[in-house]
Amino acid sequence: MVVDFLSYSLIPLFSALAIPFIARKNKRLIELLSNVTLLSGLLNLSYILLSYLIKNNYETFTMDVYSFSMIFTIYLVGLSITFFSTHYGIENDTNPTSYYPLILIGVSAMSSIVIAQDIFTLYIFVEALSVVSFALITSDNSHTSIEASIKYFFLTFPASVLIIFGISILLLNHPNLDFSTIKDTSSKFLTIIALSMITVGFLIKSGIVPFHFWTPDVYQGAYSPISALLAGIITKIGGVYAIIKIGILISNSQLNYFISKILLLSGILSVLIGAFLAMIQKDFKRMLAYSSISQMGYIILAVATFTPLGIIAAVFHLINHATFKTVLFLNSACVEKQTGTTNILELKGLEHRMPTTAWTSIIAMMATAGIPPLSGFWSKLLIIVALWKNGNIYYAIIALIASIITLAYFMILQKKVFFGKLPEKFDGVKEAKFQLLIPVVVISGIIIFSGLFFDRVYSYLSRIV
Amino acid sequence: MEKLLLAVVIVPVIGPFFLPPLAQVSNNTRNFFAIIIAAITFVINIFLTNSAFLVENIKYIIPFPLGFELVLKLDPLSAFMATVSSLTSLVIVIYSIDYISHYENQTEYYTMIILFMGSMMGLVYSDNLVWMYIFWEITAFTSWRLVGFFRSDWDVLKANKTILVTVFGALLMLIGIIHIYVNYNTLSISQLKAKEIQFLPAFLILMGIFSKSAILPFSTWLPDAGVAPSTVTAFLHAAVLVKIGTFAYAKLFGTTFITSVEFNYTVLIISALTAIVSGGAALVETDIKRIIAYSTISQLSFIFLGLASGSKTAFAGGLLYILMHSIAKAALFLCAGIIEQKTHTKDITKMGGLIKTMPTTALAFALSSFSVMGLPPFGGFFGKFLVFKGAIETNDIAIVTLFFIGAILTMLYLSRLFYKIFLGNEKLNTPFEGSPTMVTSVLFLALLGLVLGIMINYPFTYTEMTSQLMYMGVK
Amino acid sequence: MSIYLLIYFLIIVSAVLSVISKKLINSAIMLAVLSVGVSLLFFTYEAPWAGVFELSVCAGLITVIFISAVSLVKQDDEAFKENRVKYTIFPLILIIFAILSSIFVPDYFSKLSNFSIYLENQNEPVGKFIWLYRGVDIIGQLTLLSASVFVIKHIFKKKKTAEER
Amino acid sequence: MNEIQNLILIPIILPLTAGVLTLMVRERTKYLKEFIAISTTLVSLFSSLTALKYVNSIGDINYECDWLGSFSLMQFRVDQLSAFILLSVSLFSFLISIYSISVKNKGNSKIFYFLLLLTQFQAAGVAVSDNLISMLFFWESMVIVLYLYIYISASTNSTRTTALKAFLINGVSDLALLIGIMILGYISNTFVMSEISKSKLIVSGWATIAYILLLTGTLTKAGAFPFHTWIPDAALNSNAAFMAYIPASIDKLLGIYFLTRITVFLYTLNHTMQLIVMGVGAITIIVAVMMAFIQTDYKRLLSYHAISQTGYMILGVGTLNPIGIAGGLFHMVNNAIYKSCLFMTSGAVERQTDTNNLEKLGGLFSKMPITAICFIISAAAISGIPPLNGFFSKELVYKGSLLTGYTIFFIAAEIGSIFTLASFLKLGHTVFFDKPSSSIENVKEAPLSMLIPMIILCILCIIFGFGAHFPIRHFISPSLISLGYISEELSGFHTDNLFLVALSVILIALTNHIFGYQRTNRAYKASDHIHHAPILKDIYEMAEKGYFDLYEIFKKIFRTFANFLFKIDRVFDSIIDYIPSNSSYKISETFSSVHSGVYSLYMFFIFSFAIIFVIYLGGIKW
Repeated sequence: MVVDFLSYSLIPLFSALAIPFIARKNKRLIELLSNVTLLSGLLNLSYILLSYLIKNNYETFTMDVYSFSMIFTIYLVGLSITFFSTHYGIENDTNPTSYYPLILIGVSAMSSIVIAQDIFTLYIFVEALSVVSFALITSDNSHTSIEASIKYFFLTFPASVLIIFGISILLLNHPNLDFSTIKDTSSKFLTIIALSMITVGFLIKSGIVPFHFWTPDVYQGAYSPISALLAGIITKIGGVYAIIKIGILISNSQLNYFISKILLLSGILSVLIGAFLAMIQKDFKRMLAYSSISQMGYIILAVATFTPLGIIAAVFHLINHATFKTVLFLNSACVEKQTGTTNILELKGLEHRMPTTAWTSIIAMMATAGIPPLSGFWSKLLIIVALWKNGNIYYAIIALIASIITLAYFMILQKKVFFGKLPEKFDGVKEAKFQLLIPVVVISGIIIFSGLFFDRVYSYLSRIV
Repeated sequence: MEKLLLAVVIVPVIGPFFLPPLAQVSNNTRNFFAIIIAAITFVINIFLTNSAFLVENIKYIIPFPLGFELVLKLDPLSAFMATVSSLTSLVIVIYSIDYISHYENQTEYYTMIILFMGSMMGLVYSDNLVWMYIFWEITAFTSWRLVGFFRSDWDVLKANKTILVTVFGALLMLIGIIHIYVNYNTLSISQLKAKEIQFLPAFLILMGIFSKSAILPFSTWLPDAGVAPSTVTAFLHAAVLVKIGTFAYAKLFGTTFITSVEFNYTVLIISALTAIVSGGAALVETDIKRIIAYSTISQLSFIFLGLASGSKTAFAGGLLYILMHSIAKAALFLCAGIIEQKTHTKDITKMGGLIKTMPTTALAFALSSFSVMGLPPFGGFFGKFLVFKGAIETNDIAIVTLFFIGAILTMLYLSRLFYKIFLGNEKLNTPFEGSPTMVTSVLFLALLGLVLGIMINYPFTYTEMTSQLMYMGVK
Repeated sequence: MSIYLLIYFLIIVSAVLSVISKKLINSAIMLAVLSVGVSLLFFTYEAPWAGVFELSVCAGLITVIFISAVSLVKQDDEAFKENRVKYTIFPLILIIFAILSSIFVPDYFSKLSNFSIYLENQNEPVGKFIWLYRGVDIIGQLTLLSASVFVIKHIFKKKKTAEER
Repeated sequence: MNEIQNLILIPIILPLTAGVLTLMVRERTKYLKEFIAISTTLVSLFSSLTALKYVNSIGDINYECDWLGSFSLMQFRVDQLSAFILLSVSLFSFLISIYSISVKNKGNSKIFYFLLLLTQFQAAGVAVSDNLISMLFFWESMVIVLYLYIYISASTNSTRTTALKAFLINGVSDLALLIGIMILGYISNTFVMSEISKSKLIVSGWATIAYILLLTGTLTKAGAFPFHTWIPDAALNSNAAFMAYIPASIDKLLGIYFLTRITVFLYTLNHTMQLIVMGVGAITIIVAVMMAFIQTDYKRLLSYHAISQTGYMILGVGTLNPIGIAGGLFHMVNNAIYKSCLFMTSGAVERQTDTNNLEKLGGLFSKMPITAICFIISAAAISGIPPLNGFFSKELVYKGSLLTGYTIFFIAAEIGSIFTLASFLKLGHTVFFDKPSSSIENVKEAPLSMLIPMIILCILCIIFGFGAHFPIRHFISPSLISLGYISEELSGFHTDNLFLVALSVILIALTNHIFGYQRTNRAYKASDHIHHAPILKDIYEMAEKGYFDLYEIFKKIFRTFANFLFKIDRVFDSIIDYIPSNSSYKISETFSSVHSGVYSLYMFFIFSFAIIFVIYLGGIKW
């Protein structure tokens, strides 16, 4: 099990360690090394994945689908961030010899989280991940980013406390912390209280209402590519992944009633509050941050059903959200690079100057708002159906209606940023250079195609449970 | 035949994405290609319409999990609707070539308009509720781009209003669809045939339909969307977009589910109120396109009257009304386009005496208004007539009265519009006739209305056979 | 019993201080103290590697990073000053938490003693246990260390540049 | 049988094709259009004559063809009444097409003839349709023709307004007719009149509504009070040919035809309904004639008379007894004859003198003798001077209304004829005998093409007068039979006391005129003593201002109504637009007030919620 994926977590780690020794002087070499590392991993993964997707039969597919798709997503986002950063001109802001290794270590930590077979290992890598991201947030030495990183650490610290406490309680009646053993005896009181603590801890980590307070400030303040990395993958792997894992574990125990109540509540709250708050934001990235809160809410809602369909929907929406949120944050980074601001009150009429950015952002937004036939529509539909079939009809209806608010704030964003008449001060603005657009375009393509070929995707994901 | 069925959806859905590259070659190539796509769609639809009654149960299935499979199914109703919309779309696209030629975003315009047509085809032929919903949303998206064609803040605001209102309705509809999905455990329309449906999901789907075809309380996005270029308004408000709602009603509550009497009565009352409210608004407004848009709303409520009144003849009348109204109203909007382009204003108080300078447009306008008013021998007469038959068969004096007032209002505002624009006193602007292509297309539509009225036998027989064959009736 | 109460008291006080203290550095230190207290609790309850990891990760590494970061922003600490008086209701909540936990935890003590017995039956030293069953954690430690190395590098490099400015 | 069917198709199909043909003809060609029109109408006249003969001798002619799928056929059925109407329609279109050769202000003559032929086509269609739907089809399509007819006669704004007025009044009433017909078909499961008449409807429930709606439609078509108001305006703003053709003859024929159909053929009226119909007739007579009496414009005066004569017909039909109905029908055709003749004279005078204003006209007898004679004859006929046709038809109407036992209607009719005579004395005196004003020297007689139809019509007046039994026997009684009455002896020259009444009426009118003439030595002021009478004066002023005009009233009502509806629409707009956006904005504001960026506050939230969650999950449930 572990050996299937161990290489995916070790190779980036080693290349990260190698960088200072073999390439401390040569920036190009650093970029090359990190990109090649991730690219090779991604090619490997996508070769496996596509070979099965195209055949559309999975007899010979022995690996754990959930971990596999997670690692695929990690590598996808990670690669797009590194590739983006190589052409984003980070050397003006920060020090590449530590920037790229940190990203690589983050990738490896995330992969290890995904392949972790017991909850304690998972915890360690989560901590490692948070350390890495703490450092990465401050990459450009700006005031906001440092404040963001400090907020990040202070506000996610209780999570570590809760998780470690929960783990220590788990240790009482489980000699080893393998998920499988927890699954067997997951009805004892202490197990329940421990799992609930761990769940709450991961809720904090994944920035769900009412633990969402760190998210907007961090995403807004963080260094632009890094906020894409954070929103795109880190908070999901560091938070929601574990919740889904636990969801899979305890899907048939008396605990899931209470936990699902909590999850449903916080999920629906995140959906609503995130959407409502996103509507009045004046900053591109901050609006995206709130929107990702509300999307996380959808994932949590799906997990809360604890039904196979719900888990599938959650994983699918997790992947989708990773893709389109990455696209949007990279778009915002492009806009910031070209115009020097992300304040949507100043921006206007960029659609003819930055057509690719405009259209990719439209695709990603429509996917987020669940406009068919993009991928987001299917995952949302699955979530709603799962909720409905699970009996939580009102949650389903609220979640569905909330996506009109999603659409609304994206409409506002489009109107403010891309439509209208171009002000004089942006006369010189041109489209970002095409290397910066490659990741965006590729991921948009993935969004579209995973929507169009939903049947394949579903028959692949349906092997999770 | 199955291949044709697939082609009629695939061609206009995939086709538009070749337009941007072709625009790099030259604009004419792009326009030509756009027209070709529309024409092909129309021709295929003609074939399908011919064979709709002859061949039984033509299907094309693309498998999807969880009962979401995409099933294209040919039935008379769909073929009828598809032919009507593709015909008007074809005329509108041809008209656009001159109309749109001096604006920005032309490529996007053609792409979107063809894509819209394609998704309309998909919506019409799809036999699965969720795919109906999918194409429904695609039309919402394209209409958002099209309404916001002029990129000023005001336009985009209205475009956002359009998409938000319609999508909100669509979400309500999705709730209804999921309700059905969970209850009957299928989404295939042909499997849901002759099932009884509870009030709640029916009402939710109805909300979606109303929001799309601008019945109260969702009506006002339609006049507001009049900021778009006239081809777009003709396309959305007259020919295709608002007809989606009526089609969905006919398809779901006319020919699939057995609805309850209360439900039909709700529909009738709401649409009756819509008829008079929008009629009154049209009598007050002074913006030519807003007036025509309001008149669209009131005519739509007449269509709903025909579809919901629960008699086969009235149902056929409603379908006939859809055809006639699409043609006439498209002609009206396109005339408005010519006038707006030439006089550079939309305010009818600034116009007057245009009949001297643009007689052909005036003729087309007059003929189409007669058709909308429902005067013989124009096609609109038969529609209105049969629809009123339905109104009386509901045996409810209130509905008859309301729709009577609605019809009077129609006559009033249209004659007022015509009088103010073409007669009245000469105002400062003395424009010339529009370009040949544009004038020809409007005249074609206007005369088509007349010809269809004189040869009423063919369209009416078709719609009547359709309703005889498919209409489910009321519980 | 008194030692437990002592540790509880330590934890509560440090938590409160960490929240309401005026200076970031103090709250960082207080957090460290808090986690030290927690790990002490673990040790006293003979859950050694829970304690070890709590100490290493929370108290050790994270505090290092805290202090480094805080030292970065020290110069413009005044930038965000708030009035923290209104948060003095924290102690109440925490005390409630303490009381509630002292309701549930005794049960936990008894379990704990059983578990320590179970450990003696295996009569293996803790280290061996780790190396046998917890191989993956080595990667974890490795990752953590390398991460911390790069983090320090990342931040202190910037601290220099910040001072040059 | 088959050729007979084609026979009744001729008056319908032929004018249509010919009309389309005239559109092809170039405008410059001389007399080609006129020739086409005259020959067409002549042919259809003969064919309808033959049809009438056939119907009277052998029986009804039926014809069917596919039309509305399986829902309804295009069904024609010519019984005696229809044949009679068909005949008169073709007759008048023939005469008008001759007459309008030399009418000046008929606008584009190509379009004029096209419309004329089209009107005949539609009128014939209405007359012969047995299926209510096909009848409605023809009937309602006349609105457009009417509109264009008025529209082309002049390009002034007043003409356009009048055209619009006529269009709207007729259009709306046709909607009423449409709904009435729908209800009729709904309650009696068929749209075929002959089917419905097998079991006549009684006035109750839906049927009442249907009857009222149908009545509205027919009355509007016939131009009865209160739906008459477009006719006087049209008289001012359009040409004499139009006035003579549509309001004077065709509309009357069709309106009264269908009134008879519904009142006698389809329904058995109850008492109240009958009173309503007769009341409308009486009011129409009085009001219109009072208005006519004071007019100072030739055509406008005639138009008011056209309205008041309608009153007689409605009254006659409303009596529901064979005599009255016979009177109504007979009066219908008579009125058509002399009224179109009068309009023709007005047209001739207008053509020669370029004015219709009585103040300018005078002493034309010497200059236009034939016109004058035609005028005198037809005026005498309309005023019911024995032994002209008008006299007999009025006699029958009087008798019918007396038979119903309501003397009030009889008296109203008599008053009506007093003022009719008086106003025509005034008119004739002014135009033909009074001293000429300076403007109209050297006026010549009207051209032949105008005189021929006038003369023909005058001859008809006289024939139908002296030989009143002939039309009654050949046209009226068969119609009555087809309506289901046994025919009785109603011809001839009554020497009962009604005759004396008629004479006294004539005397009163004469004295009144002489009195008026003595007061002011001008003939066109002969009505002033009534016009400026104390109370009447104000009423007249208000009427001239159009306070009693139903159209104006409804225009006001609908304007306010529309404004109200617009308000409602705005309310809905705010419901879907402003309210959601503002409320959601408020909600967002409230939420965002918590997110102050103070991280110890955040810390507080996180801690407290974490504790709550854990306690809930782990603790509370035991």
